[in-house]
Order: sequence, then structure tokens, then C-alpha cells
Amino acid sequence: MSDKKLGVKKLAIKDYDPKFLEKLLYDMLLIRRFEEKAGAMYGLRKIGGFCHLYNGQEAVAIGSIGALDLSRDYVLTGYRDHGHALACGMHPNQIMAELYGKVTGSSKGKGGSMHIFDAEKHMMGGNGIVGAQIPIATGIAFASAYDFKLGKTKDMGVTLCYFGDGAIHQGAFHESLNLARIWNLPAVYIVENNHFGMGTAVSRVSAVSDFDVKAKGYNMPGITVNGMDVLEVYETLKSIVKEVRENGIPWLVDIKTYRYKGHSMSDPAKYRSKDEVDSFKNQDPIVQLKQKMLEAGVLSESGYQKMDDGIKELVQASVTFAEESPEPALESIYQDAYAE
Amino acid sequence: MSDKKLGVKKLAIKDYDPKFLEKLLYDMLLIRRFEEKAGAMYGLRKIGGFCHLYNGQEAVAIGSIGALDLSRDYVLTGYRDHGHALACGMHPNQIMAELYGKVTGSSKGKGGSMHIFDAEKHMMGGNGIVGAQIPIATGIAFASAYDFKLGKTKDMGVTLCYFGDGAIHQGAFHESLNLARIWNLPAVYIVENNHFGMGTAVSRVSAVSDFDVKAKGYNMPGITVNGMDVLEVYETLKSIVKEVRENGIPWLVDIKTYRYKGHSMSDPAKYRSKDEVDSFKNQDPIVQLKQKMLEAGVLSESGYQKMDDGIKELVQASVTFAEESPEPALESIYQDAYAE
Amino acid sequence: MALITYREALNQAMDEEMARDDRVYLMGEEVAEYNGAYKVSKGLLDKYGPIRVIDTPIAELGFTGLGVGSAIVGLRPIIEWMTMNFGILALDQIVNNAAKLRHMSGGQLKCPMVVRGPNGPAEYLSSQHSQALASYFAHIPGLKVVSPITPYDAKGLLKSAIRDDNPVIVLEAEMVYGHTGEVPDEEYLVPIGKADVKRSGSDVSFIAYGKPVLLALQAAAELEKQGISAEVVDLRSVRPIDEAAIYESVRKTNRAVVIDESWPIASIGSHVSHLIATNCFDDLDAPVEYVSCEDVPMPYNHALELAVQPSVEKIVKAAKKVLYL
Amino acid sequence: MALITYREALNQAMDEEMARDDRVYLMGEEVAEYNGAYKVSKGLLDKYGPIRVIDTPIAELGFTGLGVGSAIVGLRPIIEWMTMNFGILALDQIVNNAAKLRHMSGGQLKCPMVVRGPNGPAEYLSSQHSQALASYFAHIPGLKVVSPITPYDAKGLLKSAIRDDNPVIVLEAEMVYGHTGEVPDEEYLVPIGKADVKRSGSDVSFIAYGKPVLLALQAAAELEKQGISAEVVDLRSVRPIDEAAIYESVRKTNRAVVIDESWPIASIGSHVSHLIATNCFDDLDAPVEYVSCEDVPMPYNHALELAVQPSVEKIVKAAKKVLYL
Ligand SMILES: Cc1ncc(C[n+]2csc(CCOP(=O)(O)OP(=O)(O)O)c2C)c(N)n1
Ligand SMILES: Cc1ncc(C[n+]2csc(CCOP(=O)(O)OP(=O)(O)O)c2C)c(N)n1
Ligand SMILES: [Mg+2]
Ligand SMILES: [Mg+2]
Repeated sequence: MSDKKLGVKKLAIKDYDPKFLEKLLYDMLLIRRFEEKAGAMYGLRKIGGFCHLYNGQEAVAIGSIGALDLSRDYVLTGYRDHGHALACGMHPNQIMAELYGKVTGSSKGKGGSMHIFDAEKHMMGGNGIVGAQIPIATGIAFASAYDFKLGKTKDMGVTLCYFGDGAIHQGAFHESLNLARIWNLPAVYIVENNHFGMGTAVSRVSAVSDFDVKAKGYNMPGITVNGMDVLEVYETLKSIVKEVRENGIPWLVDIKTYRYKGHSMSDPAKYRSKDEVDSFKNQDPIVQLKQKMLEAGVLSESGYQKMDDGIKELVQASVTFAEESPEPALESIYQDAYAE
Repeated sequence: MSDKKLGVKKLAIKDYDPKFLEKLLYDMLLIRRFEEKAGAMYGLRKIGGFCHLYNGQEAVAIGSIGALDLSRDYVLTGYRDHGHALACGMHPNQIMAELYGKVTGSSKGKGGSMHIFDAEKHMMGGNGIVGAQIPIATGIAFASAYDFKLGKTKDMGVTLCYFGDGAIHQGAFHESLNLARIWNLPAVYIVENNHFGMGTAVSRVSAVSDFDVKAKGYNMPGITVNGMDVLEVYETLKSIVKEVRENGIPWLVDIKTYRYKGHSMSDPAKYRSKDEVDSFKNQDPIVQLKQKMLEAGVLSESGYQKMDDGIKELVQASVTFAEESPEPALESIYQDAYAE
Repeated sequence: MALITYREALNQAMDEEMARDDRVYLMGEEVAEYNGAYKVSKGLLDKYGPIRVIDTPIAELGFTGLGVGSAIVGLRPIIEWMTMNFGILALDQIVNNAAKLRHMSGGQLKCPMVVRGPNGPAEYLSSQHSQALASYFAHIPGLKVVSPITPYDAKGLLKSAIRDDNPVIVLEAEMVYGHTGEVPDEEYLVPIGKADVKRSGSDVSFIAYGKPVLLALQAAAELEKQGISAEVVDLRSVRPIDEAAIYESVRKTNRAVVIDESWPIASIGSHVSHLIATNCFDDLDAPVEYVSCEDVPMPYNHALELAVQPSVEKIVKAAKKVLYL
Repeated sequence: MALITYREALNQAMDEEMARDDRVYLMGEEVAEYNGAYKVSKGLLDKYGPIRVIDTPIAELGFTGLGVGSAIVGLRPIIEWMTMNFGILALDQIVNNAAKLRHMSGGQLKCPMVVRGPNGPAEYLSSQHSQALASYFAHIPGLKVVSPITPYDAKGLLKSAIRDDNPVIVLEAEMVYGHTGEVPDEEYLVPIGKADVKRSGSDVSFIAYGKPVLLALQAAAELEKQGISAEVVDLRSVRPIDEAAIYESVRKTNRAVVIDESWPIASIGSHVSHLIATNCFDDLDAPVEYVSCEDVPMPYNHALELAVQPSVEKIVKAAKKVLYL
């Protein structure tokens, strides 16, 4: 299905409410600074295990989740989940404290980096098994359709399900998309195509280069989106979410993006050239939006500096919060395994 | 990929060697009579458990396996496997004895109806888990490509992997086809589309009606074939197998067929109308070929009768063989679990 | 009291719970229009309609994970696996999500979900279709696992499972769907985690769950003729295990035979034997005897498949062994 | 003798077997160009090329089943699962095909295949990434399962596994990839199914496999200071289990502590405890003590994850319990 058919708006920067643009910029910058800080704290051994950073992919989570109504819509992703958690409105303190394994963390220190949840904000995780969130997201969409069909809701909540270019070859993807389409479950399947699964380039493990072609195999609409442009992501997802909420027909969206850091903190990323990384950094979603806003005169350098300083303070405060938070009690290992 | 591009021959009946046509007719009739007898013996409680008959689908196995060179090519299917076993040249005695659970059966009475194997004839089963044969077949194709790439063979053996319209929604299908295409493994994935998975019509569980559209999602050629016409199946597979043997690019083939009996012996098949069943029986692959041969004057009614009588004797003999064969020894339960 | 089949008991449990709570839905292969491969869901589509009684494609991993997702946002799915053998394809969603989402979210989520279907061998089905997989589920913290073998327990335990806020695996048995038994006319529940003494005796304790309970009862009747009084403890739940009930019986008889149709290594049966040996160390007059499935894949031939499974003969023999007879 | 790491030992085993038999190939996620997520396959791509050292998509069910198919027609795949946790997605191909194809074909087929990867918890990885799943594999007839914990055993057992005509699951441990140990310069094999007494003692037997063997050795050293002599039996293989070696040790010490990092219910550890209790009934001076993983999902917090696992302290405590100290 083409852009045109979908009718995605292509607005000039000045057509947007500056407050809205500022929020997009702020939200992306918050993720960037949070991830930089998480990486730094990992380097200081304050954080351990797998820590998958989102640097470079900010426009994907911010642009798409910005198109949701989280009072009824839902978000699920994999283990690279800090960005989505922040985009859902979780406070940096909760997330940083979770990375520290503290009892004040969003999962009381039991989940860690790969398992950030906020049930109230409809951030449903955070999953460490590649592709495993796809059937779960499909089930949440099923629940939205279930209540709609039973006449309990006027329209359907939409579930955004994020996964990587590596996850699309899992059987869970195939089974879920067929289920979603035969029952018209209001889900949008978003491939965060950052060109690599760990050290493996997409072309080495995929028979196709653009994943939206797979949509046809499920009689589903599909589209490719530039994930370095937060406004393109936002406008496209806004149109899609509107459609899905009305007709329940799920979408497959291939969002091209890039991760600046290694797969996880332990990956030196020798499998790609500095030139390639730079070519993407030159399209940095934050820098791009900032430039456009400066040119349109809706942002000033000093205004940006102020914003950045505020964010850095907020992130630093989350570190302080995490460090000063208590460890969970040892007896807590027997809690949260079962509901009463 | 279209018929034309594939260049499938459309020959008149008289262009075929009568002996060849006679063999196709004989082979299909052998399956038909064998299955009828198996069903009858099941009714007499000589056979138990699940028994999935192939009546109506004969042209699929005979037309496609007829296009193989079983000295280097391989066949795998699901639990509805008697027809493929006969098509691979297994003797009715081995198969009937296996259905009886006798030690003279192809699996010494350990496998039964769903697990017919003949390693020497390259009939690799027979699998009771829907879709599970798809990765295994992909692995056999991998082995053919492996030896070819290592320079041990001049060209590649081709593996035909059969599965049902119900199996295509399993994750195993998705993972296997991607693997086969990225490495160009010489496999032909054949959907035996008999319109139902147990009591479930294809349209109720599939987002698409023709499965060859799924091929595009793996950048693979696909085609739809009339499975009630043994010559169409034969010519199409002959062309495909020739291509695959040369370039290793796997195919997805949707062969439309129909099963006359219930899913298994215990299924009354209330989910479909007599008219629907009759509409397919009117295109019966055996009757069709017989008619064409009679009209072309390459077969006579009496010749057909002689053929049928001979087949009925052969099948009856397999029952006698099975009934007179000994039971396996109780101690044999500890054998064949491990290779020495 | 009404005399109904095990199949009807399961059906009534689903029917009653679907009637009282529209969050409950049933999903699986052939559960709707076909009324279930084993007719357990007979009539539920007609009564509750296609929104709540749903036929799926053959995609165990997909629709089981779908059930998990729907459960963490408030629905109460009953997922039917046509047999437990096919659930191996969906195990990741059970082990890594259903059982762990609550824990990984620090208690934010709950997963009120039932997964049910026949476990263990039927007849003439060979290796892939004849597996007793209870140990796979019992091994996993975060799950509950029950194995009713009478219509009474089937109805009461399935109702409890549907009302439970945790994922509960309900192990049924194809061979007993047609068995009849009495169930009360009024509503009742059977608590998860409570064993039931199906026959009391004084000389030896038979500890079992699922189909082997019926063999144990036959063996006990057999032994009674020979003047031996056997007690039969039906665990009914294998996670959690009612250890107190086991020890109470063994401390009375001082002799135990554990029966499990699973393969022996790393099984529920050997775990129960371990529990008895370590907790009733001074009470045992003989080593615990363990009658399990033989440690081989299930053959198709009927005589062979019977030889592979626990039997009345094997249990009687084991009982005499612990009684030094 | 050369001092090499556990990682190098596994690498040498694959290198030597690939050199001697071109039927052997290595396949898995990141095994080729990345040299393995844990660098176990370092250099093998350069040496054997992309036909025999193959990076896969993230499709465990698919490429594991592919391995099965290639094995039944004569290849000898080494399938690497990045961790055993991810193998749950591929379990159907292991349980229903690799383990059963020979049996279901009446002995016509064989499946010479190795599946290897790290098992059990590492650090700071929470529930899904920290599972000790040995019991799942040991439960299945048709499989062999080994768990080397020293470089010597790792090399010798992996070579035996590659040469075995049956599917063999090789359970490695992420935490020991960097551990060093001596291995002979000349070729050698360690037989599958033979335990090894890693330390001999007279007062109490520690029976373990995998990572807990190292804890048992530390606990034994700790106890020695207190004048207690503990024997440490490393099972090395958990299918088949070397029962004779277990009984020999327990009949000598009359006291046993079983250590397993798996969850307790239906585990290898409780099975071993059951074997000891039933086969050494008259030899035991105290009930077997079982130190297992706590029966909960693994938490992320480091203090908590350590508290959940077996520890030197827990083993020492258990030893004193069986010694009534
Ligand atoms: C089922 C499973 N297999 C393997 C892994 C190990 N693993 C973690 S992330 C990853 C790569 C995933 O790549 P992609 O899907 O592109 O996501 P990205 O990391 O690029 O965001 C792998 C192989 C896993 N966690 N789960
Ligand atoms: C994984 C799995 N799920 C369910 C079943 C039960 N089952 C056996 S055959 C079948 C229907 C398969 O239909 P289809 O693939 O169309 O093959 P057909 O029987 O029509 O030849 C089902 C659901 C199974 N054997 N394996
Ligand atoms: Mg990626
Ligand atoms: Mg079908």
C-alpha cells in the first residue's frame, strides 16, 4: 500500500505547532541523553548484564508512540526498550533504578534493562526472546477487538508491536500476522530495521531487502518509512493508527533506522565501517529536527541549550535516585512469582 | 512466476508414450485401492489409531514424484503418507504390515500409519507434527547443496516437501523458506491444498486464498497447479525440478486437490456438502486419465479391468502378508531408540 | 448428584465459567465449529458465539502467545491444545512469558490463563503422539499444573483453574473422556494443590496422578483379594504438590509405590520418590518403588505400547516388593 | 599437557573433528563472521570457509530442524544455540524428530547431531536468559546429554559427541568459558556416560554436574579446613547417568548431597536423589540433601540472583546436615 493511498500529510515545518515540535525534540533528546548516561554508568560497572542502547533510533519510538492515545493503545517491544519506555511517559528514575537493580525500579530490580514495564502507561515490555513479543502484542490487539465486538468500546485500542530486522525470520512473526489478519486485530507490526541483528547484516539472513513485501503474504497493507525523520514516522503512523482503529486491519511497517552503538555494551561492532556509521549520524534524527526548527525560527540555539541542560539534569538526577535507592530485600525472591 | 516463464509443456495425450501413461494410471489406482483396503481393514479393527487416507489426492504424489530421480532426490510429507510411500516404490506389503503393527512393516511396527519410511528409496517419512517435516526437508536439501558446493556431486538432488493447507501457517514454514532461499537449497515446497485442515476450511484460517503469493515474501518463485490433473502436475514439477537442480532456487507450489474421505477414519466430515465432494469426484484424477486414454485409444476397458484386477490382488496379498506376519517381540521396545 | 462423563464435566466447567464471566473465552484448533477434536467443547459455539469460542489455524506458538497477551490485559483465555504433544511448539510462550511476565514486571502483570488438552498416550499413535509431558510443566515456577482423572475433579479443578489469576496447565486424558462419574448438582470447586485419597489402606501407599491413578485403584482391588490393603493418593495437582498428604499416607503405611506414566529421568514421579525418601526417611520400611513409563519412545504396536506403560501387573509387583513378599 | 581455556577446548574439539571429517559442519547465530557470541568458534570460518561454518537467521526451530534433516542423510551438524534458553523454541525438532526418527523408522535412520551452547544463569540477565534446562533434555529417551565443566572434559566430551551417531546435547556454561585447565597434547576422548570423581573423600558425597561441580569443590575445600572429607562426583553426562559411580561413592561415605542449578521439581537433581535413596537404602546414614536453584524465576538484581542459586554456603550447610553436625 503506497504513501498516497494512505494519504500521509507532508507538512512544512512551519505548519506545525512549535510546542509540538519542541516536545518531539525534547523526547528524542531525553532518550539520547538517558542512553548516553546508561552507557557511561555501565562503563563504571554500576550496571551489568545485557544493556542494549537505542541511540540513533529515537525517531522511531518518539514518532510512532507520539501518534497513540495511551489511555487505550498499547506498546510492546524487545530488549532494546529504554526508548519506548521513556516514549510511553515512564520517568527516567524508574528506568535507571531498574538498570541498577534497585527496589525503586519499575520491576523492583527483578527485570533489568530488557524488561521495562509500566502496566498503567500501557508499556507492556520489554522481552528478551527475539520475536516473542509479537504473539503477545497480537493478543493485546485481540483483547481490544474482543471488547469492541462485545460492544463494550466504541472503537478499538491499537497495539504497536516493535521488533528488529532479525526477529522477522522467527516463526512467531508468521503465525501472528496470519492470526491478526484473519481476525482483523488492531495491531501495527513495526520492524525497527537498523540493518543489523547483532553482527549480521540484513542481507545475509533475509531473502528480501524491504520487509513490507512480506505484508502481501498476509493480505495486509505494508509500507517503508524513513526512521531518521521523526515527522515522517509520526505522520505515517498517525494515518495508519487512525485506519487501524476504524477497520482493525493490521499493518506491517518497515522503518529504516540505525543503531549508533554496538548491539549491546559488550559489542565492539567491528562488522561495520566508520563511514557507514557516519553516513547515518549525518542524518541524525535529533540534529535534523533541530536544524529544521532553527531554520524555521521556532527554536534558538540558546533555547536548545536550555532544553539540553534541563534534560541532562533530569538524567543525572535519575542516576542519583538510582544510587541512593535501596537494594531489594533478599526475601523478595519468593515474591511476584505468583498472583494471590 | 507464471506457467509461461516456467515453460511447462502442454502435450496432447497421444504425444505421450502409452507405457508412461499406463504407469501413471497404474500407480494412482494402486494408491486408491490400497487406501480403500486400509480403510476397510480399519473398519474391521485390524488397524487402529489415526489413519489418514489419500483417496482423491493420488495425482499429486504420482505426478510430482514421477518427476524425480529417487537415486538422488528425496521425498518427505506429513502423516497422510501412504500415497507418497507407494509413489516412492515401496511395496504394499511393507506398508500394510506397518499399519498392522507387524515386525515385517517398514518400521517393524513401531511407526504405524503416520510414520512410513524407506531410507533406501529416499522416502524420509511420514511426520505426525503438522509442519515439522518442513525444516527437516530443508536440511536434506542443505545436504544436497553442501556436497555440491564441496564438489562431491555434479548437480544437486532435489527434495520435495509436501504439507497441507493447514500446515502453512506454522512458524516452521516461514523459518524454513527463508533459510532455503538465502542459501538456495534445492527444495520444492508443495502445499497439498485439499481445502481443509481437519474440519477447518482454508478460508477460515488463512489470510490468502492462493498460497503461491506467499512465495514473494521469500523472493521465491511460486505457482498454482491443478492437482486433479496428473499430467499437469507431472509436467509442472518436471520443469521445476529441472530448474531447481540447476540453480538451487527453491519453489513454493500450491497444488489444489481434495480428500474424499474424512480427515482420519474417525471423522464423519459433516463440515462439507455432498455436492462439494461430488464436484471433485467428477474431476477424479484416475477417471480423468482413464477417459483420456480410452478416447486416445491407448487403453481399453478390458485392459483397465485387467490392471485393476491385478492391483486388487496385489493389495489383497498385502493384507494376507500383514495378517500372517508375526508381532514384534516385546523385548524390541528397548531397540532402535539409540544407534550403537 | 448427576452421573456425567469426564468430557461433559470439562464442558460444564467451561460453560458455567463462560456464563458467569464474559472475560473467559475458548480458543484452539477445531474447538468451535467441530465442537472439539474430542468433543469437549460441544455446544459452546452455539451458546457463546464466534467472538468467545474461536477456531484457530494450526499455529500453537502464535495462538498460545496470543492468549498470554490477552490475559495480561484482563481477558481469561482457555487455550486448548489438541494434545499436549503439540504444545511443545508453544512452550516458549508458556515458559518464558506466561510463567515469567509477572515476575519480570515486578508484580505489575498477572496472567490468568488456562491451557488444557489431553496428556499422555492413547492407543496406536506411536512416539510423537503418545507423550506424557507433565514434568515439563511441573518443572517451571510461575505455572500451576493440575491433572484431574475423575469427572468430579475435572469439573472442580477446571473451574478453579479458570478463576485462578495464574497460568494453569490442565492435563486431561484422552482415554478417560468417556468415563462417567458423579458430580454435585450445585456449584463446587476443587482447590488447586490439594491431593485426594481415592482409596484408603494401611499396608502400602500408591502415589500417582492422572491416568495411573486408575491403574493404582485396580491394583489395590487386586491386592485386596490377596489380603493386602493399599492406599491410593491422587495428587490431582503436580504444581504445587500436596506434600503433606503424601507424607501422611506414607507415615501410616511405611511403604510407598510411586506411579507416573512419564519417562523416568527428571520426572514428577522420581521427584515424589525423592520427597518421600528425604522427608519420611525414618518411616520407610522399604525403598520407594517407582513404576514409570519405560525409558523409550512409544511404539505403535499395541502389545509393545502396553508393555512400555505402567500396568496393574507392574504396580502389584512393586507393591509386593516394598512388602518383601 | 597444555594450559588452555574452556572456550579454547571446545574450539579445538570442533577444529579437530572438522579437520578429520568433512561431514562435520557448524551452524548457528553469529558463529561465523562474529566468531561466536562467546567466541567459541573463533577462527573456524577462516579455516573451513562459509560452506562449513554458517551464520543463520534468528530462527532456532528452522535451523535446528535443518540440522536434523542434514543428519539423517549423512552430515554431522554441530548446531550452536546462542544460549539454551533460546532452544526452547526449537524443542519440537529435538524432542519429536532428533530423538525419535530412528525409533519411528524402525532403526532405518540415525541422527548424528550435536546441539551445544551455554546452559544456566550468567549474571544480571533476569528470568528468560538465566535458565538451567538440563532436565528438559535429560527427560527425553533418544537423546544423550553431557555437561563438561573443565577444559579437559569439554574437549574430550565434545569430540565424543561429534563422533556419536545419536543426537547429543552439550551443555556449556558461560561463566566458565574463560577458565583454564590442562589438556593433553595428543588426541583423546572422554566417553559419554562416565562420571568422574573430581575429588575423593570419605565423609560425604557431593553429586553434581555442570557449574555446581565447581561450587562443590570449593565447599569440599572449605570443609577440609574443618576436618571433613568430602568426595565430589562430577556426573559429566546426565543422559545416560553413570549410576554405578554414584552408588560406589555413596556406599563409601554413606552420606550424599546432590547439587543442581536447575529448579527442583522434576529435575535431574531430585532424580539422582531418588536413585540414591532407592539403590543405597541400607547404606544411607542420613537422608539425601538436595541443593537446587530456588523454585522461582531468576531475578535481575545480583544479590537476589546469587541468593536464588546454589552456593558454597548452602552446600556446606547441607553437608553438615547429613553429618548431623
Ligand atoms: C530467540 C532468541 N534467539 C537469540 C537471541 C540472542 N539475540 C539477542 S538480540 C539478537 C539480535 C536481534 O537483532 P534484531 O532483531 O535486528 O534487533 P536489534 O538488536 O537490531 O534491535 C540476538 C540474536 C535471543 N535473545 N532470542
Ligand atoms: C503441531 C500439530 N498441531 C495439531 C495437530 C493435529 N492435526 C493433525 S492433522 C491436522 C490438520 C492438518 O491439515 P492440513 O495441513 O491441511 O493437512 P491434511 O490433513 O488436509 O492433509 C491437525 C490439526 C498435529 N498433528 N500437529
Ligand atoms: Mg536489527
Ligand atoms: Mg488440508
